Amino acid sequence: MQITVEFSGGLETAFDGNKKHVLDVPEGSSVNWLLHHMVETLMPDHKREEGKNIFLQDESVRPGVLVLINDSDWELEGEDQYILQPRDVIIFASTLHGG
Amino acid sequence: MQITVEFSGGLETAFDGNKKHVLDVPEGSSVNWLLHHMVETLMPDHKREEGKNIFLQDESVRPGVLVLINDSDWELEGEDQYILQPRDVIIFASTLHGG
Amino acid sequence: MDRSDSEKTDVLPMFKQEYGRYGRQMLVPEFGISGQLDLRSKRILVVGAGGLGSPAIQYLAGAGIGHITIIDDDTVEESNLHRQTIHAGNVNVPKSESAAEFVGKLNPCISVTPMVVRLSPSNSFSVFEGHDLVLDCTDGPAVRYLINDTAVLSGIPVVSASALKTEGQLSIYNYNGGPCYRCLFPIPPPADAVQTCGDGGIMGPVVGMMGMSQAMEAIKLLTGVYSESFTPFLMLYSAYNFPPWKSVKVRKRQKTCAACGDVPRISRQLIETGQVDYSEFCGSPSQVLL
Amino acid sequence: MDRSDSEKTDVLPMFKQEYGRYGRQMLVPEFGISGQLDLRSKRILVVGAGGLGSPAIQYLAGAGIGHITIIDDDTVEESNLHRQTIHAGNVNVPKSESAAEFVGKLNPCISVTPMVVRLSPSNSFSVFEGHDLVLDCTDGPAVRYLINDTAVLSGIPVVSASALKTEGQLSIYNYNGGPCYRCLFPIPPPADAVQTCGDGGIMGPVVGMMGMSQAMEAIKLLTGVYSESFTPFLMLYSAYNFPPWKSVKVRKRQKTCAACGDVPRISRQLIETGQVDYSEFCGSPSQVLL
Ligand SMILES: [Zn+2]
Ligand SMILES: [Zn+2]
Repeated sequence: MQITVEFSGGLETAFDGNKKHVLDVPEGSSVNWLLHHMVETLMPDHKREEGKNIFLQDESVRPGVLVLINDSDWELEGEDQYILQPRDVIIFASTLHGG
Repeated sequence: MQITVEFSGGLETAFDGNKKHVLDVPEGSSVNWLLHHMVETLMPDHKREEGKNIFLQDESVRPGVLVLINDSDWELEGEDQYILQPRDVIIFASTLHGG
Repeated sequence: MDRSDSEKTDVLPMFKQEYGRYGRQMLVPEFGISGQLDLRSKRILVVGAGGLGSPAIQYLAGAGIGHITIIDDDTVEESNLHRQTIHAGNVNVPKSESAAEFVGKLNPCISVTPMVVRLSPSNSFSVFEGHDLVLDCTDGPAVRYLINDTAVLSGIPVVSASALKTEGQLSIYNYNGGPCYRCLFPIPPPADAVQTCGDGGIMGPVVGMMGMSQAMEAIKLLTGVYSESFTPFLMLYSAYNFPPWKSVKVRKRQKTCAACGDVPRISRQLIETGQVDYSEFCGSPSQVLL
Repeated sequence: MDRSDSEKTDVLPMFKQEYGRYGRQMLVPEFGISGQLDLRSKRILVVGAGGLGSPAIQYLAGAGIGHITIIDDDTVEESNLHRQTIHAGNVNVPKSESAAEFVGKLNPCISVTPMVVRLSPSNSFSVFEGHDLVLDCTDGPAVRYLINDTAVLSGIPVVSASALKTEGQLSIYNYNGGPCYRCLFPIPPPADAVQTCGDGGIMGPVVGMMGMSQAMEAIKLLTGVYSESFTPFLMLYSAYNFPPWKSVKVRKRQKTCAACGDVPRISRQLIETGQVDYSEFCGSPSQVLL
């Protein structure tokens, strides 16, 4: 099934620089699974180590990153245990501090 | 089946003042059918005559109103011949001129 | 601009002072030095220094558009100030001169020309001449059709916005295969369906948001963001709704359009000789010209 | 304000001049005269007179917030002006004084206090005191946590925005069952993930849009729009994306929050005695306090 992953707040720099990806994922996959799948498939080999440190910490998203599942905070949807549904849109938003 | 109708640009004043309505409509209904259905069911009796003049002209939407079907101009979707699908969102946007 | 200690050499495409002034936006990858050089070479016409023009002019001047022409024949009133902050302290001053004064203070590196006249069918072509982009910051349908038609016939794109009460709209017209105002609205609205900000009311930040969006879209357009491919759109803002913003795709250029279609029915001569009656054609509910 | 010909009588709740000045927004049904009276009685604190504060202050002053306090210890530089248009002509002037000067010119009917100091753990509580709302218009994570914690402990809501490069974010914190900043971001980001507008770059209208949205949300909050029911949200803006705006629902107040939770671990005393180390805690990637 297909889902869409989007980056906000500059997090695409941890990956290949694209702000939007359409991914084929197995049914029944959790968001936790997705996090690691993204590290393995969306990061260029030569910057995976660095990118992983920007994206993850202690096996979840790093502090300052919000995960938004279909326009809702993942905290409202079961956090990383949420089971992905077809056509879900998952946004990874890094909080900004500038002004 | 259910569809959502929204008003923008003040067009809700031609109806009951609410900017958003969830409607039950028969399968196979066209947008043209919807226009007349809205006049009959969403306008209070005492202001139907006046409201209809604000909303329609020559049996279509009056000049200055854009019809947006799921975030696309209806001109891209077959105009008033478009057949409504479940969970469609139809926006009626009256163009604004102020500044 | 004080150029005494900021010599533009043959090597540098800008004066040193400009590198300092624009450094923060040149750091942005989507913009960069090339974006700055683009803006520096461009001339923009802002029609209306009211609620839309006030923020648009501030941010376009700040960004370093090479030249800004501001046309408005209105005079600042106290009731304008909640949304036309560029005119602070300038009650009774012509709006175009007040806005130009602000531009001069904000950014002496660019040039600005105020015109205290009303845009009309007899002057619109000469006013538009020599500009790369027009911002429609006006307050009424008749002048919006005039701006559209003049822009189409002059080959100039338009970033157009409008606002009323708690809502606003924005589109780009006459650009890269996209529609003109008449493609979307071939028939003027009935006069009784039209309200200006004066009679319908307006929240300051609502019209401010739309003018700010005009500045952003103007910068994008002038730096070539839409030059390769452009999907025509309409942005809708409704301050008291959730979500407040919606962006929708709209039709492309219409072959049947009276202004930009394959067989246009509007010409410079018809406009200048008063045969396209902009002052009247929005005046009655049933009257339709062209 | 010249009150010589504008007597406020026992019958009228405002001076005559205010009816003229604010007439256009009082016409808006969602706002009305009651909205104006609400704003008139309110005191707002704007922390930071930079890219966010510049438009926010202009439109809040225009709208007639009774009192505005502006705190910023920075001085205007030429490189600020592309996005901090309120400081036009005021290079080298303290930003809070420059902004207050603009407010005075724009709207003599309200009062404004500039504070040329840096918000710090030792002064934040006294600075916040007596205000109905705080606007977080700052440029860095440490001060954002300080503003949050002081606001929570003072019982004051915060309209918070941020921007970088082509993107912006906005939320309301500590209001009507909604989260505070720490509810959403309990652990500060690693320092190497943080960029300010100075080092990362910023487009003027991007940060302008966010400051403008802060003004709009502040007006809504202060006039009671969210008082009956409030669904916490985050607005995301990305100027070069389509659609540029997204609005998402976020978590409510978290019982486990160090600041606003059921068993708070942060107190005024801990802050004022320097035991919540705001200057350091964003300083290293792995360091986490509280
Ligand atoms: Zn056309
Ligand atoms: Zn909290």
